[in-house]
Amino acid sequence: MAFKIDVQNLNLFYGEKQALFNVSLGLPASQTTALIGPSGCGKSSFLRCLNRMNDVVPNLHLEGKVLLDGKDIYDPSVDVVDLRSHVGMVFQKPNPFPRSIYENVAYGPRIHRLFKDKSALDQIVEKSLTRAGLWDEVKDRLQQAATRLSGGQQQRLCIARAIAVNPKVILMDEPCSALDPIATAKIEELIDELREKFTLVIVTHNLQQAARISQKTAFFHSGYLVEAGETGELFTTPKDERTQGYITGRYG
Amino acid sequence: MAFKIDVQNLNLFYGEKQALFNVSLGLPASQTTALIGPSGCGKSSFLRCLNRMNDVVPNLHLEGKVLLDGKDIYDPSVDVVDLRSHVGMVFQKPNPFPRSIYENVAYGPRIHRLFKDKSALDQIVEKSLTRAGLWDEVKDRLQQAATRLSGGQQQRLCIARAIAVNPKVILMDEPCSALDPIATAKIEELIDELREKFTLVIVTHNLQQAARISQKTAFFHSGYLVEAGETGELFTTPKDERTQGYITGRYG
Amino acid sequence: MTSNLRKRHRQEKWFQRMGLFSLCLALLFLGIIFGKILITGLPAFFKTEIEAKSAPQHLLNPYAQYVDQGKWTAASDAVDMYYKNGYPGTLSPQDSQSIEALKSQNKIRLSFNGAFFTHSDSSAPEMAGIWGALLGSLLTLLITFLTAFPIGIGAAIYLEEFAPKNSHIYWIEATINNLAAVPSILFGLLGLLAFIHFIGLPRPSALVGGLTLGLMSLPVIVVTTRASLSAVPFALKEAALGLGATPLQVLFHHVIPSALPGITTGVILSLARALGETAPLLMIGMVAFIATPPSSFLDPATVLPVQIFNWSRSPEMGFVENTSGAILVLLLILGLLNGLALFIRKKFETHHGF
Amino acid sequence: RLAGSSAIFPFAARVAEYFHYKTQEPTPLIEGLGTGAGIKLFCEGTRELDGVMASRPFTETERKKCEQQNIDFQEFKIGQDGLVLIEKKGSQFFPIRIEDLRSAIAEKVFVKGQCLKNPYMIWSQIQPSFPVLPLRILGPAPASGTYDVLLEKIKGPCDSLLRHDGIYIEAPANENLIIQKVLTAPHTIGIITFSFYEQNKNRIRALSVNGVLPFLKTIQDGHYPLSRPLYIYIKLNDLSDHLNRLLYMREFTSNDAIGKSGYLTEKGLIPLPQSEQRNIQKDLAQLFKTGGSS
Amino acid sequence: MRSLWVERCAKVFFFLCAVGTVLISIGIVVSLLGETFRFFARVSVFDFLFGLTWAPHTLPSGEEVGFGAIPLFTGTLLITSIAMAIALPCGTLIAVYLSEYARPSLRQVFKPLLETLAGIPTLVYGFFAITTLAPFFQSLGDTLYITLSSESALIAGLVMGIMILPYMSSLCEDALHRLPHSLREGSVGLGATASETILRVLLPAAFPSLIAAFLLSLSRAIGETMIVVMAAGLAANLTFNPLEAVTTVTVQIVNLLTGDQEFDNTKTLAAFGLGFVLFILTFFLNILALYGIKRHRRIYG
Ligand SMILES: Nc1ncnc2c1ncn2[C@@H]1O[C@H](COP(=O)(O)OP(=O)(O)OP(=O)(O)O)[C@@H](O)[C@H]1O
Ligand SMILES: Nc1ncnc2c1ncn2[C@@H]1O[C@H](COP(=O)(O)OP(=O)(O)OP(=O)(O)O)[C@@H](O)[C@H]1O
Ligand SMILES: [Mg+2]
Ligand SMILES: [Mg+2]
Repeated sequence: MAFKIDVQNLNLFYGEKQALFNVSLGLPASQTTALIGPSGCGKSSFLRCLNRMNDVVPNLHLEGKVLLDGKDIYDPSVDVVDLRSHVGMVFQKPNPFPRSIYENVAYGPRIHRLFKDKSALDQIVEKSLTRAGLWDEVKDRLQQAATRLSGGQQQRLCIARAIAVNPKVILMDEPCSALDPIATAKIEELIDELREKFTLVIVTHNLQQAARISQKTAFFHSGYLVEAGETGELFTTPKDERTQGYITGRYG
Repeated sequence: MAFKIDVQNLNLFYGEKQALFNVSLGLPASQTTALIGPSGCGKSSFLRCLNRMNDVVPNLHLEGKVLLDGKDIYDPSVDVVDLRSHVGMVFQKPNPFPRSIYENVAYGPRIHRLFKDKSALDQIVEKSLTRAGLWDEVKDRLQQAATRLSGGQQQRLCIARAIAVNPKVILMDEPCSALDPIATAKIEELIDELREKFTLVIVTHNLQQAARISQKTAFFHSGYLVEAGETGELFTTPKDERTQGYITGRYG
Repeated sequence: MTSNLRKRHRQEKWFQRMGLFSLCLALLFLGIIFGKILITGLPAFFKTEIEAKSAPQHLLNPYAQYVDQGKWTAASDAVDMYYKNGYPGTLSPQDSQSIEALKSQNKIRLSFNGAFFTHSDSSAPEMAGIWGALLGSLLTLLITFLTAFPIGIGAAIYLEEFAPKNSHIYWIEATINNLAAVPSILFGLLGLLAFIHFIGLPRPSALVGGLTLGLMSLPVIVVTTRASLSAVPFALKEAALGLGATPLQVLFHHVIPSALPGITTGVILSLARALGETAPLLMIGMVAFIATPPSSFLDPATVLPVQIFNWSRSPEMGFVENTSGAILVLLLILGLLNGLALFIRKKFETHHGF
Repeated sequence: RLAGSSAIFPFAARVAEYFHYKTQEPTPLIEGLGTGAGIKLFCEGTRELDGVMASRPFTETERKKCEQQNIDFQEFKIGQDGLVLIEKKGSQFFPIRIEDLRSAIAEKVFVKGQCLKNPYMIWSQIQPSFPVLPLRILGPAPASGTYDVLLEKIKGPCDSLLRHDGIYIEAPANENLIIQKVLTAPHTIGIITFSFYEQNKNRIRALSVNGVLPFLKTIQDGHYPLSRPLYIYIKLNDLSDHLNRLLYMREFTSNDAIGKSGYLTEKGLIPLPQSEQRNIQKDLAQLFKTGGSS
Repeated sequence: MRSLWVERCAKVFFFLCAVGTVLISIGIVVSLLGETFRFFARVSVFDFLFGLTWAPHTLPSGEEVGFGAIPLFTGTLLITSIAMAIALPCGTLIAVYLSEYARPSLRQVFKPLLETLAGIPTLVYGFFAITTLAPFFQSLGDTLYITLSSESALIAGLVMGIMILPYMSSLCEDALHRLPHSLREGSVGLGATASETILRVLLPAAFPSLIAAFLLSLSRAIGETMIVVMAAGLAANLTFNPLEAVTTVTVQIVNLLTGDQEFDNTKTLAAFGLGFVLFILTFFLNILALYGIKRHRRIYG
C-alpha cells in the first residue's frame, strides 16, 4: 500500500530529552488517521514533524525519514515554505488572524499567489468556506472581524483557511478540545467530508471521537508508537495490553 | 425532601441580557448533582450564583431566592465571605496559588482562623490532602511550589484546598475538562468519595462523566432548566425532547 | 523551486537583513556616543597636583592659600589642562616653562581625583565635585518615591481592582494615560506655580524638586502598575474569592505578591527616569551654585543632571571633562538601577501553572 | 543668597567661594535663574534673597513692585560684559563696523531711504571689501538680556528686530555650544560674552568692531562698542542682621576680585574704571556705617 | 463583618489616590490657564495661534509683536517628523528582529539593554550628540556636497530619533512579544515565510499596541527639551527645509522662563501660553490614540 506520508524510524530529541523513539508509521492517502495516547506521549511532537513545524524549536534534533509522496521532507533540497503549503495544519485552539473573515481565508492564496485576479480569489474563498461548512453562516459578513465568530465557527474558519491553499495533507492537533459538543459534531462531520480530497491526520484525546471519524488509529505511549492499525480493529481487539488498558480507560 | 441548597425562581440578567429564566432546582445533601447542557446555556452562571461568585460581575442583576439550609444567601444580612467558606468552589482550570503545596491548603484555614496552633493546622492540611487523594504523592515535598505539580495533581490540590475550610457544599465547574483521561479518572473517583461528606454540584460537558458520577442531573438549555431528575432516569427516559436530543448527541 | 518561491525567499532575506542592519546602525550610534563620553569623561577622575611649596601661587587652585591641602595641592584648571592634554589655554609661555621645570623635578603628578566624589560644586573645575549634587539627587529621589509610590500604587489598585466600569472611570483612565505622555517640562511649570508660587515652599530644595518629579512619575507608575496588576490571572483571584477571602485579602495575599516584580521594576524604572530629568527642574529653579551639600529636604539642593547642565555651559575648559565625568557617574547609577530592576524581575517572577 | 542673571552667575559663584574661604562664613547660594525670574523673586519679598544679579537695570514696574513690598535695595554696578564677535582661528579676518553688523543681522535695513526686509545674504554684499562668504551668525536669543543689548547697539533708523530667516541663528544659552559650532562650521560668526572668549582664545579669534578689538582695556574705557553693564542689587532691609551681604559685596568689589589682576578679571569680567570702583567701595563703606547703626 | 471598616477605608484610600492623580491633570490645566488668560489679554489668541513670526518684542509704542507661534509648531513638527521618520521604521525593524529573528540569548541581552538605553537622560544624548554626532553628520554632509549646519532641524531630528529609538523599539518589542504564539503558528503552518508572517499577520495584530507605542514616542519627542536646547538653535524660522535651523515649543518655554526678561512681562507669560497649547496637543494625540485603539479592538476583538 502506498502511503501519502511514510514516517520511517523517527527519533526526536528536545535537547537531551528524547520525545519520540524509533517511530515508523504510514499515513494512507484519502483517509483519516487518528493519533491517540495519554498526555505527553508525543502525539503533538509527531504531528509537528510532518510539516516541519518543529523547525523553529531550539535544540531540536531529529533522526529518521519522513517521506511525502516518496520524497524525504527533511532533505536539504526541500523548501520548508513550499512543504507547508502542501501539508496544512489546524491547531488545538482556533487561531484566526485578527482580520476580516475574507482576509483570513485569502491569506494563504495571497502569499502563494494562487490566483490570477480578484474574482478568482473570491472564488477560492467561497469554495473553501463552503467546504468548511461555514459559507452560509458568514456569506453576508465576510468583511467582519474573524475574532468575533464563535469558537466553533473560528475553528471551521481555520480549516477553511488551511483548505484554501489546496494542500495534500491536513494535520489537526486536537481541533475540537476547546469546543462544545455541537460545534464538535459539526467539525467531525466536516472532517468526514474532507477525507475524500485530503489526507487527514488528527490528534485527539477523545477516544469516541477517534473511533467515529478515523479509518486508521495509532496509539502512542511515552514516545513509542505502541500500536497502529485499522480503527475498528484497534478499538475492538487491541494487540498490546497498554493499548487495551488505555482504551478501556483503566490506564493512561 | 430537604435540599441542602434550594434555588427558587432564579432569574439572572447580565445587563439587559437574561441568562437564566426562572430556574428552580433543589440540590440534595450528600449527593452529587451534575449540570449539563450545551455551551452558553447558563450552567456556569447558575453555579456561580450558588456562592455569589457573580457578585463582582458588573451590571449583574438577580431575582429569586437561593436557600442554603433554608436561609436565603442573597439576604442583606448574609456575609458573603462567610458564605463562601461554606460553599467552596473548584474551577475548570486548576488554579493553585503560586506558593508551596502546604500554603495552598493552609490558606483557607488561615484566613478563617480555623485552627488553634501550628500542629492543628498541620493536621488540617494532612487531612485535606489525604481526602483529596494527594497526600501520598506530595507528603515528602509539601514545601515545593504547587505550580510544579502536574495538571491532575494541581486539580486535586485545588479540591484539597476547598475541602480544608470544611465547607458544606462544593461547586465544581468542569473540573476535568483540562485533564487527560487518567487524571480525570482519579478526580472522578475522588468525587465519588467526597459525596459522603459534602454536597457536590458539578458542571460537565461530558455526558458519560455525568452519568458515572452523579446521582441527580439537571439539563439546562438556553437559560432554562429543561429537566432535572435522578441521573439514571434522566439518561434513560428523558421526558423533554430537547433533553433526549442532547443526550443522544443529535443536537446541542 | 518556482520563481515565485525564489522571489519570496529573497524578500525574506532582505527583510531580515534590514532588521539586523537597523539594529547595528542603532548600536553604532549609541556606541559612538558612549565611546565619546568615556574618552572625555575618564580624565575627570584624575587631576594634576603640584607640590605646593615649590610652585608659584597662580599655578595652584585659587583657594590653595586659604586652606591647607597638604603637601600636594591641586593645580589650577589651566595647568591641569596643560599637563593632561598639552593644551596651553590661558597659560603664558613662562608658566608653561615653569610647569616643564616642575615636571623634570617630579614635583607635579597626576593622581586619582577623589575630590571629584567628595567635594561639592565649585566655580573652579579643579575643585568641583559631585557629592552635593549626588546627595541632592538622593534626597530628591526619596521625596519622589515617597509621594509617587503610595499614591501611584493606590490609584492603580483602585482603577484595576475596585473601580466600577463606567464612563467616569473611563475618563479618569484616559486622563492618567494622557498624563503619562505629557511633556515633562509642563510638570516643571506646574511645580513652579503650585509649590513655589502658591504654597511657597523653599526653593531650590529637594522637597520641591522631589514633589515635582513625583508628579511626573506618578502617572507612569500608575500605568506600569496597572499593567502588572492586570497581568495577574483572574483565576488566581477567583480561587481566593472562592475560598472566602475578602477583596482586600485577595489583593494583599495574592494579587500584589504576584504583581510585585512588575510593580517594583516599573517603579525603579520611573525613578531612574526621574533621576535623569533636567527640564522640569530648570523651571523650578534648581539651577544654583550650591557649595554646601544639603542636610535636609528644605536645604538648598541641586541634582546631578542639573549640575551637568550647569557645568556644560561654564566657560572653563576643565568643566568639559567634569561634565563627562559626571555623566559617567550618572550613567553608572542608572545602569545599576536598571540592573536591579532586571534582577528583581528575574528573581521574583512568579510562574503560574496556568 | 543671590539669584538672577546667568551671565553674572560664574563671577558671583567665584566670589562666594572666596568669601567662604576668607571669612569662614557659609558659602552663599547663587542661583542662575535669569534676571527676570531673579528680580521677581527678589521683589516678592517673601523669599530669603539677599540680592539679585542683573544684566540690566531694574525697570520701572519692577522698582514699583519692590517698593510696594517695602524692599529697599542698593544698586552696585560691578563691571561690564563685552560681546565679542568670534570666528574660528585661521579664517579670514575682516574688521567690522556697527553698521555692517546691523546690515548683517537686522530684520529691516535702511536702503536708499527705505526700510526694507534685509536682503543681504553674502558678506560682500554689505561691503565690497568683505569676503564672498555666506552670512551666518550665531547669537543670543530674544529672551536673553544680551539680545536686548545687541538690539540696542545696532539700533538704526528702522526700528527692527534681528532677522529670523536663518542667517542670524538664535543659539541656546550655552556659549560653549556656540564656540563648538563656530569651530565645526567655518565661515560662521558667533557672538559670545567676553569670559568665554578669554577661555577659548587659543581656538577662536575676535573681530574688531569699529576698528577696536575687544580687550579688557578697550571695553573698560568704552572704546569697544559692544558692552553692557552688570549689576548686583543688595537688599537693605534689616541690614544689621545681615551684615554678610555687605561683607560679600566687599569681597566682590575688592581689588582682589575686580582689581586689575583680580581673580574675576582673569575670569573675564571687565572691571570698572578705577574711579568708579573707588566710588562703589565708598558707597559700601557708607552702608557699613548706617547699616551697623540703624 | 470582620474588619469591614478596614476594607472600606482601604477602598476610600485607593479611590482618593486615583482622584489625586487626576487632580494633577486638572492642576496643570488650571495653573496654566490663569497665566494663559493673562497672556491672551495682551496678545490676541488669533495672533498667537496663527501668527507667522516668532520674535517676541515690545515696540516702543507699547505694542506687542512677534508672538506668532506657528514657526514654533512647524519647527516642533519638523524636528519630530524627522525623529519619527527614523525611530518608526528603525524601531519597528529592531523590535521585529529581536522578537522574531534573534536567538533567545541575544534577545535576553538586548532587551534589558534597550530598556536601559531608553532610560538615559536626554541631557546626555543632547550633550554628546552635539559634540560628536553633529560634526560627524556635518562632515558626512560635506562629502555629499550638502551644507548641513549643525543646528539644522535635520541633525536635531536625527539625534532625537536616535534618542527615541531605544524607547520605541522596546515598546514595540513588548507589543510583538505579547502576541500569542498561535498566530505565528497559524501563519507559518500555511506556508508563509517569516517576513510574510510579520508583515501580514503580526504587525496588523499588534497594531493597537504599536500605535500606542508610536504615540508615546511621539509625545516624548514633542515634549523633548534638552536635546533641542543643546542641538537646535532657538531660531524661530518658518520653514520646512530640514537643512535650516528651527526651534521647538519646549525650548522656547525654557528659554523664556530662564531669560533676562522682566517677569510679568508678555514674553514670560507667553511661555505659559505655549505650555497650555502643548498640553492640549498631547492630550488630543492621546485621545486620538485611545480612540483608534478602541476602534480597532471593536472591529477585531
Ligand atoms: N519544546 C519542547 N521542549 C522540550 N520538551 C518538549 C517540548 N515540547 C514537548 N516536549 C516534551 O515532549 C514530550 C511530548 O510532548 P507532546 O506535546 O508531543 O505530547 P502530547 O502527546 O501532544 O501531549 P498532550 O496530549 O498533552 O498534548 C513531553 O514530555 C513534553 O514535555
Ligand atoms: N460576565 C458576563 N457578561 C455578560 N454575559 C455573560 C457573562 N457571563 C456569561 N454571559 C452569557 O451568559 C450566557 C450563559 O453563560 P455561561 O457561562 O453560564 O454558560 P455555560 O453553560 O457555562 O457555557 P460553557 O459550557 O461554554 O461554559 C452566555 O450566553 C454568555 O454569553
Ligand atoms: Mg499535544
Ligand atoms: Mg461554563
